[in-house]
Amino acid sequence: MDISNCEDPTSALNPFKATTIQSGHTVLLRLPSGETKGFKVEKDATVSIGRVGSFRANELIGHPYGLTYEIRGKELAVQSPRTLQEVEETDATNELINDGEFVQPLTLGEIEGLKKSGVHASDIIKAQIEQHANYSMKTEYSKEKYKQRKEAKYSKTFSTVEPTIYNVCDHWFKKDQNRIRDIRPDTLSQILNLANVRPGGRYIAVDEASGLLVSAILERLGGEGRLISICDVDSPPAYPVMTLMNFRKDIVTNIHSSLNWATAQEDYTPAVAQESSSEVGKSERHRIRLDKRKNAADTLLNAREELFAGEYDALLIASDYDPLEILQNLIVYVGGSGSIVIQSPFSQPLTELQSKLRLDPSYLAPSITESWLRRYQVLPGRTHPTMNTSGSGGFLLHAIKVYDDPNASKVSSHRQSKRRKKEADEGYSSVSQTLESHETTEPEEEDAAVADQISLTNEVEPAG
Amino acid sequence: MDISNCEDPTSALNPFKATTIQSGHTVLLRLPSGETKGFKVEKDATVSIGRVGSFRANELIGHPYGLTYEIRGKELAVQSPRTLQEVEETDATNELINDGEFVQPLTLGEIEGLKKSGVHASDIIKAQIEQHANYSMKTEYSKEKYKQRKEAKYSKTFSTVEPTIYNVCDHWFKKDQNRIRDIRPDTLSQILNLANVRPGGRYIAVDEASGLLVSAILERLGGEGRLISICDVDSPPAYPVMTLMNFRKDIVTNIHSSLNWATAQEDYTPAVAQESSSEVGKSERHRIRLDKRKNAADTLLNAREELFAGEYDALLIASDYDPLEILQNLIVYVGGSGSIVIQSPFSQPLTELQSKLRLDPSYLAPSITESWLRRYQVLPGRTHPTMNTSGSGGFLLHAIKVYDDPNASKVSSHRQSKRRKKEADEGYSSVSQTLESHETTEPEEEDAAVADQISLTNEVEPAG
Amino acid sequence: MWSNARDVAAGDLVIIWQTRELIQPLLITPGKDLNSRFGYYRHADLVGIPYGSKVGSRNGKGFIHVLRPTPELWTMALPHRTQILYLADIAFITSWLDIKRGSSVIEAGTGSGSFSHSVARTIGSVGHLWSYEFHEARANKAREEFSLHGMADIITLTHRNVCKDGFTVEDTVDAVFLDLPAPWDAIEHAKKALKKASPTRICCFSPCMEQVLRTVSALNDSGFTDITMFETLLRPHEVHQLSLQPLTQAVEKLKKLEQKREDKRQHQIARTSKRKRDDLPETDTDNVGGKRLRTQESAEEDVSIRDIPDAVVDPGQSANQPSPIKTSVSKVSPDVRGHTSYLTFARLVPTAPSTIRD
Amino acid sequence: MWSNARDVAAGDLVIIWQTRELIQPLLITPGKDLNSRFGYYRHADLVGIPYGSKVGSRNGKGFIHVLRPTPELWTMALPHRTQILYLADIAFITSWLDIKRGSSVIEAGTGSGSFSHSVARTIGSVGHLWSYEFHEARANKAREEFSLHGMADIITLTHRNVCKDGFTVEDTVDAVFLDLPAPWDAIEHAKKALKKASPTRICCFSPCMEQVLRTVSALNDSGFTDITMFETLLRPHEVHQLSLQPLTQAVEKLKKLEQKREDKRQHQIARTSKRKRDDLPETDTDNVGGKRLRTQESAEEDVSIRDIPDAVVDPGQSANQPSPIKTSVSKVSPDVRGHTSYLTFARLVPTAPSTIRD
Repeated sequence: MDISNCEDPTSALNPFKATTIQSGHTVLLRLPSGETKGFKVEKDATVSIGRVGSFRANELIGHPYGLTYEIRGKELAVQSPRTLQEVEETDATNELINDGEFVQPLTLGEIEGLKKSGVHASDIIKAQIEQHANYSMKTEYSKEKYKQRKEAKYSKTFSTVEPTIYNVCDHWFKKDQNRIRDIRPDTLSQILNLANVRPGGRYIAVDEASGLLVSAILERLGGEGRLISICDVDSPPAYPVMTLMNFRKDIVTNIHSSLNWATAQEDYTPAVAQESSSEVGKSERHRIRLDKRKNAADTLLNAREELFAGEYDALLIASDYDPLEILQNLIVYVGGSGSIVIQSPFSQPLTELQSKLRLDPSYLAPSITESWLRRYQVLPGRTHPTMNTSGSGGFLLHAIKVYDDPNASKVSSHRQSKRRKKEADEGYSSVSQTLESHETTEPEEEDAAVADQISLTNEVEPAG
Repeated sequence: MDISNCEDPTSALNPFKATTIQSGHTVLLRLPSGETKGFKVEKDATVSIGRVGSFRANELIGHPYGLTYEIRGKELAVQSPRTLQEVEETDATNELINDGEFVQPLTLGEIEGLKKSGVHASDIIKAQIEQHANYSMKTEYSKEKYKQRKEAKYSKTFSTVEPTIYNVCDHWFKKDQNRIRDIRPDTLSQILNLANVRPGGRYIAVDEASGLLVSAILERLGGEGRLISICDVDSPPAYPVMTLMNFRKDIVTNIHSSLNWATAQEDYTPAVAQESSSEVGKSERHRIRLDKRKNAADTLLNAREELFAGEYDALLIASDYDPLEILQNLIVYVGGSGSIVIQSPFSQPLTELQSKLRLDPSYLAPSITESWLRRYQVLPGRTHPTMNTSGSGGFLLHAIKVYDDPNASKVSSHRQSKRRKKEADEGYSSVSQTLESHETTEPEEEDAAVADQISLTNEVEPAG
Repeated sequence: MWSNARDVAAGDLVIIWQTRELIQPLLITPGKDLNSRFGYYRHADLVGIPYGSKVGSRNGKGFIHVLRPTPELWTMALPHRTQILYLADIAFITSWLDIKRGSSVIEAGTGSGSFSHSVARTIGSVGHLWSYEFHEARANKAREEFSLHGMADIITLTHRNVCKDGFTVEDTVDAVFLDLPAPWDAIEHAKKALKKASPTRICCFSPCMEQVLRTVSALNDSGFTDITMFETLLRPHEVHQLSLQPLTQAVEKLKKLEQKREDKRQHQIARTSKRKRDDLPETDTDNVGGKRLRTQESAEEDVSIRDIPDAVVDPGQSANQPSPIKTSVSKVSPDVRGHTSYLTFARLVPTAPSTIRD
Repeated sequence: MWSNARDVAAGDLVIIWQTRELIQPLLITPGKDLNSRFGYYRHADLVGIPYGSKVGSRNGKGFIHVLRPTPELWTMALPHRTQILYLADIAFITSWLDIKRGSSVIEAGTGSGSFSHSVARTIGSVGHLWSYEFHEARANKAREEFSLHGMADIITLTHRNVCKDGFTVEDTVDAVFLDLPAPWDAIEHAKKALKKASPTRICCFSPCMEQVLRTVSALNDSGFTDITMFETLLRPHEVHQLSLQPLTQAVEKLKKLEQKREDKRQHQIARTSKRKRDDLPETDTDNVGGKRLRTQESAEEDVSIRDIPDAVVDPGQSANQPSPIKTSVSKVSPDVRGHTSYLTFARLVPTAPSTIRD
């Protein structure tokens, strides 16, 4: 099977990622259950996907992503894409079907027999349906549901899933959202846009989300730009999320450097940089080792220099460490007007951080947002939100790094003391904040605006 | 105008509330803007509703709630209820309309002139539309929007709104949600059901939500049952929410008593109860005063006795005071298997409370829920969620009061120590909790169940 | 309805709470036993104890809580004959429809009776619920249940296809609730059943948007007004204990870790020099220094500082560094149900022209 | 696109942030002035300062922040010619459509250019955006803007009704975004414009459900697969400082308040007895004791303990009672936008039968 044996697997415009499946890729497959799983595709090896079957990896190599296959023996047959099937409404209802009667009409043994004899999945389903006493009495909707459930169980088809950052994030979120700190695809997309991530940009990231943030930034850079990530382990960690992205390694090495929290300290001299005189002029082997060490040292020292040079476009944080401490360490390297985006699975740490940042004139308009996403089933006649796309997708704090001018902030604080009194009476004070608030509310312009300027310059906040 | 001069204004089955508008009622009116406002309806008085006009109150008295009226002079004309108008789709688009051209075609002076000359609102709108150069080029949707905006501005119609607890809560939520602690109609309905409020039941309430909780409980009791509310003011406060309910006062007095946090203490002797011998046998006037004082004292002492007798069906709390302290004061009066429902505009106080209550074997399954509500516009061809029904509707903590038996809780804690270690590694621990969780998740039965029992008996919680 | 007494009596229906996932109704029948994986209990032992009691099993395998039934607990415990309504929808519908003491209500279909129990509780003994179920076996089951729960006087259950045959009452009820696949077929019937002289309300419960659109149109055609639609959900929160890691500690640990490796490397160099003199083969561990800055591939060998207990890095210092304070925080549980049904509401206002002067 | 230099230069487009509600674009033109209610500024004074600077006004009336434009700031500052797209939708659509460096993209219509700017930023100089607008004046405005913002090479803007006349490219783009009143009329055209040999994607942006249903059906008819629909929102949180009131203090205050009243009453009685002897008329204040337990009506006279500063109740004690600790807490802002549009997505997979063996 050779759809297009494209020898140059990369797009002309963006050489960072292959547009077809290559040997060595880890490929996400969507199984009949709807679940996605990652499988390594190595030339001449066999890919085994459990109950669904197994096939030779070469069958996939060179193919574009996104096709659907049926396993026939060890061969793959590309399937036509399925369209939605119109479900005819009928007069049948479930009125005459007694509960509990709608049972499996074929025994497990019978089904195994049919499967072993090579009967096609759709035939097994048909057989089951025929034997189902009440099938014709059920409504068309119930029938469709029943058919789909059976299909998921006996189908030998799968699809390849293109490793877009959306698909990879979605896969991880469903698989283990804790490991990516609840960063749902919508949240991730907001992080990238709020941080203005673009080809050619320069970014600092603190990623304890299994490399999701690093992967997403690298994807958006597309081979052009710079990313320094700061980790809390001795050497840069192997990011499990990145494995699925199938980036070209040489390009990643060019645009991505890693420091840890010690080597990111300006006043710290890493041991690797301490030249020891006793180590020169030994054996050939020793000299190779020293060269290696020298290279490593150079890489590290370059990354340090690069970080300390500052003027980064944005700082992106998804970390268990105190975000205020992280900012105290890194804010100095963010350029004026650069974005700070901090993600957390809980609102509380960001709430506390926000109430500190708004006292600091280096942060403009720190605001907290929660992302909200809802997916719908759009089958004909049966459109409704899916039953399980709620839950938490994490919280973001966004602020803009600015340069304060203490002389510029002399604004009358008459209003302020009045407000403070009112808040004290009510037992709490509040500040409403959002990147988009300006067009959802229509405040009394003058008042709101003046109050807003006051709130930017001192510790008092306007009532929400 | 006399639709039905029903002399017995109360329903035969529920004499607690009149089913028609009575003199002395405070009636919610829905104005053309969609806003609701409360107006006092007193026999022979004039009701003035601002720009919309004014009319004699007698015109409303005796009418059922929910009708729509047009003000014609000082008279009211009942309008037929409006149905949705099908909007025909046309080929017109906004393609050829230049932005900024879609302006007011009549000057303000012209409009005032028309209004003063008694021209009907719909005619003003028609005149405006006719003069609007681009009207016919706009899409039908834009036209409809434009027409509605104009109607809201010039219409002289209003509707009466039945004082159901839903409508009253909705009115207050839109008017000032802070004063009712963000209790949205959906949240309120959950409070009432979770607390099993029913005719004949006995309840304790702490209501700092302007009387919304007290009103809702009284409404559900319907004149049968008992409510003791605890307030933090010297005498029972005048609840602004209750004003709109138009309850029969005599029935309220029968079923509702009030104590404050001092008089609700068993070890406290209220001053009013201290009989002073120097006060007996004075003048007539003095004796009347003493009788009054005696009655007040009796009422207070009865309410205290009633509270201290305990065995209440539920405790409902919406308060700024530390909820743990409130529980420590009142939990003893809740009967076994009774509900505790605590509302808060923020999740944080309930989160902290929950993590304490689950260590206390007197509380079964303390769980926190957030209510979620979305309203839709359902105009033909234009169905979508309304743009502004999101936001916060408050949080609830619900638990069941139980009687512990320390001897019954001997369960192996092997699993527990393993879990504790895992949580320590991850830096946090979690517990999933909800009244409904059993049917949204399908845990590995045995494990989840055992873990759950463990979590009920000691300080360790199962992973969420 | 159910017992209001303080203590459990023989013949009471109680709710047995074993875990959040295992909540069951039980009719107290002295002589019978209750067996579960949380132990063995005799019904007789439960008679006379107060509702809300924790009870240990006779064989020490666990415990149960004996609760007083409420419609909310019943919803969690009831035998499912159909998809059922849950708290958020039941509560909201009850409130919008203004169901309260003395209300007359229609529901169709009865289903598993989750909504019926809640309505019966709320309207009390002076109210009445007419409940219709088109599925005969389910109707019989529900009738039995209502009778067992002492609600036979409050609920009249009829086995009937209301879309075809309409309701059994006219000009009688304050509110109608339709949980039917094709509610539009029952709307004209509902209009007849609703009281003519006072404002009344209807709710249609439909999972799909297409049903809503058709329902809205039918309601409009039948003269219902204020048609509106809602969705409501209950989002359970899970509570976590959170502590922010102090970064300064991480920095110190990393520095020490690096120093340790550097020391080890120097030691290795010294050993290698010695070995070289003895002409011994180089060992693998000799390469540690060079490997340190290789990326990705070597990750398994890297030590996360969070994997290292304080004691390993610096046994003396951990005592001085207080462990960070934990805060209770919460977030929406990941497995929240994201949709139940659309709730379409409308009102019917009294408009008999004979009574209204215009 | 916009300047990447550290400092502001003449001719730069900058964003002037005055307040959250007042964010404006400004083309730095030395010689010109900026006047607002937050003061008076000379453009010339802004030249040479670093981006991100706070600048005080010349007349001391306020200050501004001078920011570097980003598509996100532009969305907050742009002149509205139409309803525009905001962050949450733009970001999600970009991600689902896999728009990245080098992507070829179609959008229709251009509208106010909010989405266009974001796409241009994301695809970079090696990507391309074909943008279509059926409204001529808007198209011209947008073309000027794109040119002024240095995006003329990245964006090709065409004034055209794509529903009638289709797109200007074939077999060319990776993704299509349709923000049209009747997207179904453009779907067949979109299919022609999408690349044939690789997987491609489409998104239709429609505020109403009826549009979605029709779009889904058209996508299905045209052979698009994996049709799905989303809604996404950004829910801003507001931060409050919260402290729980200690109940014990309230109890003590109420007790003292009552004692005070009782003392006053006793004093009144004594006075009345004396007055009676002198036969003086009784005063109103005499009634205080008796009024105390009247409910509701007397509320205005009741003193809430929260209205009383500590000093009034007990001047000595307030210092001993530490005021409760405030915690920063947050909740969703009440004025959140609850809906923007439904986002209908679908994929088109390469299926040319000649290349696929089956």
